[in-house]
Amino acid sequence: MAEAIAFYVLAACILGFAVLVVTAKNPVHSVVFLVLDFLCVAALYVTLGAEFVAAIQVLVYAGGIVVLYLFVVMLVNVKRPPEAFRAGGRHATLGLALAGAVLVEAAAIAVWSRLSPAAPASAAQTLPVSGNTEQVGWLLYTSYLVPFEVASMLLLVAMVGAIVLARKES
Amino acid sequence: MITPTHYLLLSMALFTIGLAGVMTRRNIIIVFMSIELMLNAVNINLVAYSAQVQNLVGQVFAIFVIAVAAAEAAVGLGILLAFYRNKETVNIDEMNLMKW
Amino acid sequence: MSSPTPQYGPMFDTDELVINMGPQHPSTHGVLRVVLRLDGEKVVDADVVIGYLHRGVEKLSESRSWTQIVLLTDRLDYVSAATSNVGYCETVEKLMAIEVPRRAKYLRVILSELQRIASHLLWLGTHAMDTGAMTVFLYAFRERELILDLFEEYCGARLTYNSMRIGGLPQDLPPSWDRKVLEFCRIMEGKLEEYETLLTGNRIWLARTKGVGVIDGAEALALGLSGPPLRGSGVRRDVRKDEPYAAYDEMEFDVPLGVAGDTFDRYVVRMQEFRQSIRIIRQAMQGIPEGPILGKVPRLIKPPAGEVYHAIESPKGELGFFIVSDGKSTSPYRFRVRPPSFCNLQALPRLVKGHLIADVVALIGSLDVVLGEVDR
Amino acid sequence: MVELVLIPLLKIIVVLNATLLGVTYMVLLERKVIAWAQSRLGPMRVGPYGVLQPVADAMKLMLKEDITPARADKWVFTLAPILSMVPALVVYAVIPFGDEVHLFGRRISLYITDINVGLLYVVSVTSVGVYGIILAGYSSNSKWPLLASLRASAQLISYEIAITLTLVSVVLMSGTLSMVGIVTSQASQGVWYAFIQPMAFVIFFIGGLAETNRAPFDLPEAEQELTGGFHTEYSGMRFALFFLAEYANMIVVSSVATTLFLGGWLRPFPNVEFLSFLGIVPGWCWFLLKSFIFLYLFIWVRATLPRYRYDQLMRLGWKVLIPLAIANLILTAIVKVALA
Repeated sequence: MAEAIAFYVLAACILGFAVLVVTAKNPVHSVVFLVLDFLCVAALYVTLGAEFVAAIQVLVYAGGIVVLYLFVVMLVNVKRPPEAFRAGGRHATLGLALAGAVLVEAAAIAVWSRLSPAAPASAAQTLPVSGNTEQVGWLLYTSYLVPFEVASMLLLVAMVGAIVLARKES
Repeated sequence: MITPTHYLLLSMALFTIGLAGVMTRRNIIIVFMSIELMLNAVNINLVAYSAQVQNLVGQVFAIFVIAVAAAEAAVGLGILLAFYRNKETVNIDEMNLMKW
Repeated sequence: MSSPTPQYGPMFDTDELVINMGPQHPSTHGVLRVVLRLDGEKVVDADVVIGYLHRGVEKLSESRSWTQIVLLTDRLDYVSAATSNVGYCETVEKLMAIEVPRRAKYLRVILSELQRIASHLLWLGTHAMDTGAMTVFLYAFRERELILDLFEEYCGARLTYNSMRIGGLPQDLPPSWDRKVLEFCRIMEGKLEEYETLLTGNRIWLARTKGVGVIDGAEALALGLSGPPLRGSGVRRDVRKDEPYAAYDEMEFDVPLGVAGDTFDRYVVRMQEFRQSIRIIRQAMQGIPEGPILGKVPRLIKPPAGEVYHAIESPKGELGFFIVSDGKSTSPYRFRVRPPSFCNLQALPRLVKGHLIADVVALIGSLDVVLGEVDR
Repeated sequence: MVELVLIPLLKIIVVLNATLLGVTYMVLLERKVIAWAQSRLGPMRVGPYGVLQPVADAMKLMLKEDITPARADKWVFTLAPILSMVPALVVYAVIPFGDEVHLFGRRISLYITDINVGLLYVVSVTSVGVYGIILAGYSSNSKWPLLASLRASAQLISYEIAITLTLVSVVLMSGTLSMVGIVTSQASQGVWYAFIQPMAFVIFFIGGLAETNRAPFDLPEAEQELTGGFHTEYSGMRFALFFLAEYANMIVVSSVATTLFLGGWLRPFPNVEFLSFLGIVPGWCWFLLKSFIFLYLFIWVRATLPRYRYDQLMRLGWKVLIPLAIANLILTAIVKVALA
């Protein structure tokens, strides 16, 4: 019961904020809604028992990436928001049609998967540690060590790339 | 009772909203943000199924997605700033040159 | 941000931010206004706008009697009224060729140097406050209070003293005043150590002042700087030494000089001047002669026709008075002040260029301007 | 029902009220301590020795006109102080003020909750606080606050890295992210982490000063430079929220430092039998005492030091603190592995 209430409230918030992100005229408002949206998603993770991912979601997404967005919006939005020039959206019809098609497709998959349920959940994984953080960490540093290192390389490259791109040519 | 299907529907709706944003908005920063929404939709799925099947691999992948999103945001916004400096616009329709 | 009307105006200046510092700003020391053009935090250009405290002292003086003008000079550099009084009175004495008694000269030296300490204390407090060290501010005001008490005992006023007369001084020293002055000198020496402990060796203070607003001697002279900002750049120029007035020719003191010409050197120069001022006060107290305090002055002051320029070393720099008398009227024909704050302030745009906003306030503090004197 | 809802609710009420009271008295404490440092008396008019000053301040701020500047982004302008206040208060959920006490026949733990990712929770929630500052600067439609908010966000983000790195070295020592777990591991290892992680402790303290915008890192609020900072255009209750958030953050930083480095509610030298008579003093008193020492340090530093310049602040953060924190982390890891 409590789970259902939490889910529906959070789902409503997530979708509502997402719509506001996409429709807000002022990009700064979009960013604010995006933060709120991410916080709600983090709360959803908590209800799913994924505390570590929730904390990372808040720390990296809400506290890091979106701040970056806010900075860029404030830097480039000073004079000329693009939507102020031409009424209506870009490819409005095409875009919404495509989005609708994806929705239908995904819904079809969902319905189909419900009709023929997937294999029953495998037995719970047994890891030598307990606690969500420890378990995620264990997996990251054992089975998924190579992807982990690749991800860190990716971040390093992205960092260098961003600095090179954003630097003013002197 | 909240089943994974509920989460799937939620994530689907979120993905669709993000997609609509990508397709219809003209401000490239909002387009970027819509992509973040779509990535989050994926993450919700991963985490929900990870909880369902009692296997933490889903959460591990969610973390990878977040890492990739961070990298994407950094590089994407870097490109955007460089672009803005040259063209003085963030309108995605005006970004129609392969080089200048 | 979502402006309904499209604007296609010039969009290439978005990097620079024009920002208005003052006239209502906590660290422009009054009503100075500086229009800053910023690139991020860096100052590209600065435009100093003055005149918010203009009271027309110079024009006003042309319709006041010669004695009344002493009151107006109080209000030039209002934190250093006594030196302005000395400067004006000596100018008129020079014009009228009045011989001032030696005792009056000595007293002028003592009052001037006390005033210099008070003015420098105010500078020290506000300068430190501008860089965020707020305790120094209150310590400096604590000691300034002692000087104000001394002045109050001497002439009854705490800010605008009206403490000089043409030809000498209005009154002799109150009883046991000299003992209090010496006691103050003793206290002050100890307190100087306190300030230096808080600032001179402080890493943050050094980082904030060293290499900030460097100006070399030649350029400082070209810009017309005087006083501690000039001496901070290593130019030996002190009116007290070069063109001694009052009894300064009988005093023994050093002129502290800076080397690099940065904010820190200007700070060091002023800190040394505290000690030199104390030294001068002690000498003057020791050697003060007996005698009258007011020379032979006609009842109606009416200087002969002619013009005169006389400069003194005020705490801020070279304070000059240029007076033209037509020999007939009882007020000056033309009265003009060469205010050190005004001349020093014009170095500000040159000094702040390329520095950060935080340095702008440090540099305004380091030039030690008083807007009453700038705008007159 | 009592266990699940009533007791946590009561705890939340107590902690929130105590925090807000502590914050208001923190302001008075700061004014008094700085006044003593500057040979003044500080507030003396309201109540004996000015002890009722916070009440008067609160009244004043509530009754003041709440001004919204013309052409401000009203919606964001209102949201910003809330966004800066809420994270500052939410963090208190995981701070362990003490061990368990027996009250009315129940064992009541002196913390609202103890979660598996406690420390990560603290870091992530405080990282959201930066939005309040950025949005305040943006929405005021004024140049000085904008400048200040850009300064503030750059500062907060930079110093967050150094702080988080020091926290990681503490976690290496304790082996848990739970705040209670960190305290108990200090008890079982018999030493406060301040003694085996002195570098992390110092970096945390410096970073904490910067994170809470305190002197000598108070650039975002440098009155002498920016005429007030990101909250220049705020007045009345909305200004009060920023003000409270800053002091609430100070208490958060002191509490976290106490928990992580000074053994939380443990008495000094928890393993020395000889000093067991110190156990008479309840744990929460030790906690408050240690936090208070930290808060006093904050004020003392403010009374003593000038302010850094923006570029110097960034240099200190990136070129000194972060490398030191990384070095400390690597050293800790090596020593830990070598000993294991």
